Amino acid sequence: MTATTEALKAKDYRSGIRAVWCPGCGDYGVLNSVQNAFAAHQLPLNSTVCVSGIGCSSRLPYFLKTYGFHTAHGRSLPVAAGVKLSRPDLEVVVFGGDGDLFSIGGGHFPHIARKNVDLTLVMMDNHIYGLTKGQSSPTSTPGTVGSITPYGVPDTSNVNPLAYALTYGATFVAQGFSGKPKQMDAILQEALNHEGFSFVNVLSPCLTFNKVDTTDYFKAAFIDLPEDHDKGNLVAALDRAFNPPAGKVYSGIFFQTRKPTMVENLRAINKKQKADKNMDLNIAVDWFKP
Amino acid sequence: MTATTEALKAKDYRSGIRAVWCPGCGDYGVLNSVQNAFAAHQLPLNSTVCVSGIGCSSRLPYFLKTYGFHTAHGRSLPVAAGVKLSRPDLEVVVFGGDGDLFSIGGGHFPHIARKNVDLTLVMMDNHIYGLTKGQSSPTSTPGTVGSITPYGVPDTSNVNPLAYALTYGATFVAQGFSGKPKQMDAILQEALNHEGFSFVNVLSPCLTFNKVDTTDYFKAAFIDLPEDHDKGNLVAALDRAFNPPAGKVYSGIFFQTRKPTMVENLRAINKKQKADKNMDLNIAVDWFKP
Amino acid sequence: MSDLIIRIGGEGGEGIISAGDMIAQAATRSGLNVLTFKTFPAEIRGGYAMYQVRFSKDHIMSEGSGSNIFCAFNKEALDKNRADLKPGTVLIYDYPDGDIEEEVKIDGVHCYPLPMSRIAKKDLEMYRAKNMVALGALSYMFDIALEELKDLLREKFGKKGEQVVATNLKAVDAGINYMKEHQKKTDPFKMGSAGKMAKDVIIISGNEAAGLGAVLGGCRFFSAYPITPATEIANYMAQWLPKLDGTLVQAEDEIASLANVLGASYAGARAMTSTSGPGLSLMQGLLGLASIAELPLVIVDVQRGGPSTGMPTKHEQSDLFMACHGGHGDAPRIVLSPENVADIIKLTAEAFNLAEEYQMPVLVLSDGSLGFRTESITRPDPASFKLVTRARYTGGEGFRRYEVTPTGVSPMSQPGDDVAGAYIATGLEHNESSNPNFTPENRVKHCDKRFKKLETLVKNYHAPELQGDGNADVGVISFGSTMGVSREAVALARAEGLKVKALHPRLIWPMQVEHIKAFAATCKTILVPECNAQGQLAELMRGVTGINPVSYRLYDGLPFSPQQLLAKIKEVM
Amino acid sequence: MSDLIIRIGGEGGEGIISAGDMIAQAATRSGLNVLTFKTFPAEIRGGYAMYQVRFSKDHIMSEGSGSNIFCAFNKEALDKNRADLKPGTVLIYDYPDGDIEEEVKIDGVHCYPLPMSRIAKKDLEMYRAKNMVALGALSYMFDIALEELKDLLREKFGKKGEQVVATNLKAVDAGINYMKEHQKKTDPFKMGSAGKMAKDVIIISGNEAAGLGAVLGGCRFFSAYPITPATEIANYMAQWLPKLDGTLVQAEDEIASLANVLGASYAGARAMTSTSGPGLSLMQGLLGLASIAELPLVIVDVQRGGPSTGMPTKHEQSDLFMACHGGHGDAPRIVLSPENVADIIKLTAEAFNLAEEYQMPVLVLSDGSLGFRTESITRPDPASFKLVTRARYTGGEGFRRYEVTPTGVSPMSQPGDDVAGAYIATGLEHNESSNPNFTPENRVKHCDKRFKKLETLVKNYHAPELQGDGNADVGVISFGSTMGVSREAVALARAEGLKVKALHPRLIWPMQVEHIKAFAATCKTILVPECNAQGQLAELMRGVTGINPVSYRLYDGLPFSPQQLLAKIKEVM
Ligand SMILES: Cc1ncc(C[n+]2csc(CCOP(=O)(O)OP(=O)(O)O)c2C)c(N)n1
Ligand SMILES: Cc1ncc(C[n+]2csc(CCOP(=O)(O)OP(=O)(O)O)c2C)c(N)n1
Ligand code: SF4
Ligand code: SF4
Ligand SMILES: [Mg+2]
Ligand SMILES: [Mg+2]
Repeated sequence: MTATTEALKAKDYRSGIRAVWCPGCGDYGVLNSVQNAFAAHQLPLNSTVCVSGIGCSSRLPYFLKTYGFHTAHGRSLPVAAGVKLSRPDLEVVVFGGDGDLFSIGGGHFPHIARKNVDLTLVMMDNHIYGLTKGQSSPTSTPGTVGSITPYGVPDTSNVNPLAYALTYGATFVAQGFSGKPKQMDAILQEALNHEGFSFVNVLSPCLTFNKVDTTDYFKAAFIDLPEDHDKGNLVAALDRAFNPPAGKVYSGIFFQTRKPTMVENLRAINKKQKADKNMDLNIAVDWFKP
Repeated sequence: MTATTEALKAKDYRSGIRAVWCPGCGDYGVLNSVQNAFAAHQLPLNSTVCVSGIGCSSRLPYFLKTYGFHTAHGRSLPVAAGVKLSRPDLEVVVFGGDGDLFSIGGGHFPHIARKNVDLTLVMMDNHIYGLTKGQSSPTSTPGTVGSITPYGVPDTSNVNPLAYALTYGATFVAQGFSGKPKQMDAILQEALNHEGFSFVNVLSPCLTFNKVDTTDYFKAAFIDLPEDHDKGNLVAALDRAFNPPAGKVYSGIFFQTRKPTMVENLRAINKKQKADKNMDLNIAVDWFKP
Repeated sequence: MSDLIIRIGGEGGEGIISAGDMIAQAATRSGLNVLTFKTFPAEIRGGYAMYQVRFSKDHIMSEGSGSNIFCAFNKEALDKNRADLKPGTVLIYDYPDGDIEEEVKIDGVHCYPLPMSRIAKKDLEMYRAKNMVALGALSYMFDIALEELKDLLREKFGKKGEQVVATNLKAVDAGINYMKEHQKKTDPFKMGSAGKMAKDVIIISGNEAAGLGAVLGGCRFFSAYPITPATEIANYMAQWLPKLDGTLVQAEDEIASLANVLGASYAGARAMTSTSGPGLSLMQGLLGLASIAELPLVIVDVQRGGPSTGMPTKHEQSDLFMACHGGHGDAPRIVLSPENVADIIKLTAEAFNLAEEYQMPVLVLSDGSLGFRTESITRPDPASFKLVTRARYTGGEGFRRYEVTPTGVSPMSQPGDDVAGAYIATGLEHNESSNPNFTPENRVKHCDKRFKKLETLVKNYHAPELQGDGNADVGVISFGSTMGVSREAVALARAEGLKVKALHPRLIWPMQVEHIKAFAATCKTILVPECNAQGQLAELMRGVTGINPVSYRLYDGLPFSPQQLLAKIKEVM
Repeated sequence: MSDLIIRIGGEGGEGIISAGDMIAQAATRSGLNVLTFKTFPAEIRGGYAMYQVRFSKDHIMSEGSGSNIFCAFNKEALDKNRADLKPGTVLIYDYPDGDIEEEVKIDGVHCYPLPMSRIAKKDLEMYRAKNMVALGALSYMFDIALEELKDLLREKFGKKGEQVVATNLKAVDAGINYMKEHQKKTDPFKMGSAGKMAKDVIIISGNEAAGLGAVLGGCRFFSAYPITPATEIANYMAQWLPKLDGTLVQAEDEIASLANVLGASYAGARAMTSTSGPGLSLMQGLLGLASIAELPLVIVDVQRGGPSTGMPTKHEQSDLFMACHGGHGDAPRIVLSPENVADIIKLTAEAFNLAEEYQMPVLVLSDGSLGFRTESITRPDPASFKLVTRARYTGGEGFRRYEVTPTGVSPMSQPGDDVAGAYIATGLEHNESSNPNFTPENRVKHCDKRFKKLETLVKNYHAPELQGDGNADVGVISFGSTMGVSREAVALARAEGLKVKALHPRLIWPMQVEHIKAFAATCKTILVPECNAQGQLAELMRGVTGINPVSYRLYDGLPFSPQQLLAKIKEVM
């Protein structure tokens, strides 16, 4: 280990592995912003852990120099929770796709969010399953065509990731766009700053398989949240998530609040129980004396 | 089959099997209201299917005379969807507990709701795992004690079933209480009437294991939704779900809207494809001619 | 008298379980060994509940065969047990004025009516004390720990006030007095005291033992989802982990609980989950991830009647196939098989050492019989538990997380180590540096590396315990709680002069092929008794060793009895 | 020349796959048989892609051994295949002006440079046409379906306009002309026409075959979650089911998709899901529910490299243990093993009949080799597919859903039948009326009933196919695509006069023990080749039949080649 006091630059977070995404994939932009945000916070390379599921987006941790865990499809959040709750000293950041986090992994999201587990979750939302070559995802617009939905997605409505996260009790909820790097940098920095569970949905177009929700489409649709948006009001945030102006999508920080985190809650319990790593184990045995 | 034109009474829906719940369990009241609602709609015994997961509450289908499927823990909704989507002629009603539907089964709920699958879901919410003898559930109030949470549930917030269902896109969302049978009868009748996915959360106290959220507690807490509540406004419904008066819980119908159901959506696709049960299968084979 | 089995049966909720627990505890205090066996109703309320205690001055190996004394709290219990009331046994039953309507006469059975309901209701005006009346009668009639029982009552109910203590003592006395006054003892059963209790005895259930074993094995992270019959393990961990500054998570399902454990293990913790069959089925995919990412972790599976929801409260040993071979792909695992409660402590603690040493998932296969039973055992000494920890990265450039080594084991780094140790744990096939790599050569190299660890383990692991020696007509091999039954049956057979042996492996997967073959070479017939329908151990053993055992299967929700097994041994001789 | 193998390799995205598809289709039209083999890169973009076509005038049994002709689109492809360029083979490669920097000379290899990049870029001004240049060259040099290829081009690109057709034809001609002008053919390979295509030929991939088989087997409900390499099955079903007024669901995960299928089956549908290992792992719990609730359903598992995410695009046969024995408890299942694409159609259709007849889950174990390959096969006649439907409740009082019968099979009612047929399907152990019942007698009765169905099946199912006769030195038994390789290797061995036989079972679980034993009795050595690391079939076979085969395992992500297997046969002789 070479002790260095020099500031880490964005590029210092990049591993030697070449990113395997298609040319033009939105995920490149996310990777850049992540490096920028990490550098802004000077996250230590050796005590930051990037966790992901399976999907194009979930390959991101390989391209960073930090520790990481490329888990199984849909399981990034509970794995990350295991890392964080057993090692609160680590900074844990989670990456994944819309299918990974809201389809197969959709059962974990509410619980990690409502427990306010101290994680930063960055979702790369391309409204499609990229890695498996173009099936509709839960965030796909109803009616769009995917390989298993050749006559259009028959679902009445799709997942609204922001509204879901808000309802689940996430204490930081924001939306960015890979085509708006400055704003994304700022949002990711805030998210890393936040104590508790933070969720950042990044619209990150899939050039190869999503011919409907393209970069141009998002470019036209993205507008900033109104200046007077009240970040502390849950119902107002839900309203913004559900009811943007027709044909538009809001970006920015929808909601932020400070609540006890899971780490804090567990610490409080341990403290009350006079937690002692070196407790005499004879006590635990003698509890069974007849 | 004995053809009968006589009206079915509530008791005609009851099977010969003795309900196995503890004396005083809220689930008895739910069973009664279900029988009443079935009778009110004269649901045919032979084409109604009651589906459940695993838990005390999930035993309910045994006590009815209709067809039924007591599935696996957490899997009632996707099994029920399979029944309904393959056989739209059947009336399918789903029963389960707060653990079954929001813990292990929590990954299915959003998708069944947002697809607006034509099911009626009745959840018996006792804020506890009854069958496994008293662990805290996702709807347990933070801080309450359960067998695996002897020092209190460390979660920052708990599941708000109504808000979740609303956010998921359920087209009918209501809350009842086993101690208010009249209102519950009315709600269940409406729910059965509704075309699309309807969710009824019934607060159904567990006498044996939940010593905090008891019948008396709910009796005191339950208040009707204000007369002027707008059932057609999603954000207003969310506001009611999230922000009842301090110490109170609303009962009644929070939200109702008519949207195309999954059965309708799939039918539309089939129609466009000129669906024909007796299609000449040679066509499907010859598609592979070189 | 050195061995006595008392069974109490009645309606769930009548205090059967607490009465049984109490007499077991009192007996332990009096210096006796105890081993209990319970069956619960499937429903929360109502239904038949049964509690059996086996008492002995010697070491107890199993639930035993049938019972000597049956105490019927109601008619249903009597009916269910009538077939077991063999000549020479004793029946105590609630009569008159209970729901048993006639006096019971069974040829050769010593029948003592005891109006426990009436005494409780009328004399004591507290129906709940019925179980104490029965306890008094039992304790008195068979000379079991009467003083200890009264002491225990005083301690137990002390907190609830003098009044409660007095009522309960009165109930016990009422039971004693009724028997004294109305019944003449015609049976020969008399346990007697074993003198003084040894100083280092504890009384503990199999599930608690798994918790204690985990704590002694250094487990400090635990995540689980409730499930019968494993929940008590989580209850124990929940109580103690915070005191040890550990972490406990009640997860949203079993997939999440194993995922939590994987994360904690990656970050360096000794981590565990506990579950039963339905949960273990859900964990199969992530178990494969643990295998390929080479992460140490422990799972205790308390098997129950399957498949699907099956028979949640019943004993079975039908998860063995899944434990060894469940999940997709080729994924090495270690499966341990504890024989009794003391063994659970030992093996659960050992599981952590093996997990750490070989960097893979270790399953401890408990079962309904073991999980629910209580045993008096020698107090384990925490100081005797030595922790083996994973081979650790020690810093420096050029680190490769999955370096191929002669043992298959490579040093692990973890977050917080230096940057050169950083790697991405992954479920993809990877090269030594943990980067995805699917070339044929790399694939074979790393697959072999992972299975090499099993070879190393088999080489290093102690030989399975041998019971008996020389050449034998029958050699018994079994796993889990059936090992205890086998041990007893083989002891009985040998006492009869039969040439019978047994092998008691703790490491059930990977199989210790050489040891099993050597054992088999000394036996004319190998008999494999197990509590499942397919003969899972027999098939696996045939598959791996080529030995062709006689498979003996029981799958009615109950454990084998030693007599049942003895009869089979004689049959195959 | 009756058999030729051409391999094209290059960067994913250079049209390798479409070029391969086209020449396979054209060759089929010219009356040749084809069997293809592809490998994809693990990533979406970039990485090495390979497409191999085997052409023959005779029936093709496997991918074959190595290739005769290799066409390298770039340097990476050349490097990866250099070791396979044996004397006597042909190399066509992009030179000059591609990324291969020097002329290639390999002893004994016929090397033809072809500047495909340059021709496409410079002469045609359309880099994308590179693959067409190569196609023209290949078709011309080895006399494969040149006219059919041009016709196909016209049809394929016709919709895109005259211009596109013209450019592509020009590219093909450019390839032809370059070879004509610059290369002198030194190799002996010349496929030639097979005359006219038989009238009843189709060309279809293994995954499409599973879809077609399902449709022909009466499947009208399908639910799945996308997964490599099984997604194409769902794609096919998605396209056709609506036309047949069936129902298709893209579910939120594999658990949901199997749950959907269970519900549909309960309600009366012939229902199916398709997946690969990671999905099948998640389905284990619900598979047990299907077993105990006795619900017919079909799962096609296209196996890939495991465990965990493993090697998603690679071939493997490592889900056999899980298919037969995954999940908790004792749960009967049927597992079928197709040898080739035609077999997939037949067995997938048959799977529905077996599921209905025996009321249990039937798994069709496809694999990466089968799923991705394309074969020209005899067109299946829909009229020849007879549907067997479940035994149905016919009305009347006293119906018991799980009536114990001599075959184990009991009639099923379904919603919409009369009220007397109503029952609660359940994962709990139950009595004949489907009410929960955990008594020991009931348990044994119903567990036996469920396994009785497997006995009935084994009795009724046709004998496994035998290749060869008399006594043999080596008898080969394998499953899935390895059966095709075995068939070819055994044919080669027999052509050499060796005493070798093979057994090709379609029913892989339950095992047809008597047939296997009878076969083994005629062989000195049984050899079990399979594509997994543990020797899963060998272990199961040993476990169930007691026969001790030689296990031959390949787990590098590739299928066996017939020559590889032939060598092993000789080795164990
Ligand atoms: C259990 C399981 N089921 C299915 C898959 C196949 N699979 C891999 S990634 C993926 C979805 C990818 O979509 P998304 O999460 O949106 O990521 P993207 O590729 O779009 O970034 C699927 C279905 C798998 N790996 N494991
Ligand atoms: C896969 C699996 N995990 C765990 C269980 C154990 N289990 C049965 S019911 C239940 C929870 C019951 O709680 P709830 O759904 O709220 O129903 P209640 O009994 O309170 O009505 C659990 C954890 C199971 N049957 N299957
Ligand atoms: S397939 Fe789509 S999401 Fe995946 S790398 Fe390519 S552009 Fe990105
Ligand atoms: S345990 Fe609770 S939920 Fe279950 S039957 Fe008893 S009172 Fe009802
Ligand atoms: Mg996506
Ligand atoms: Mg509950």
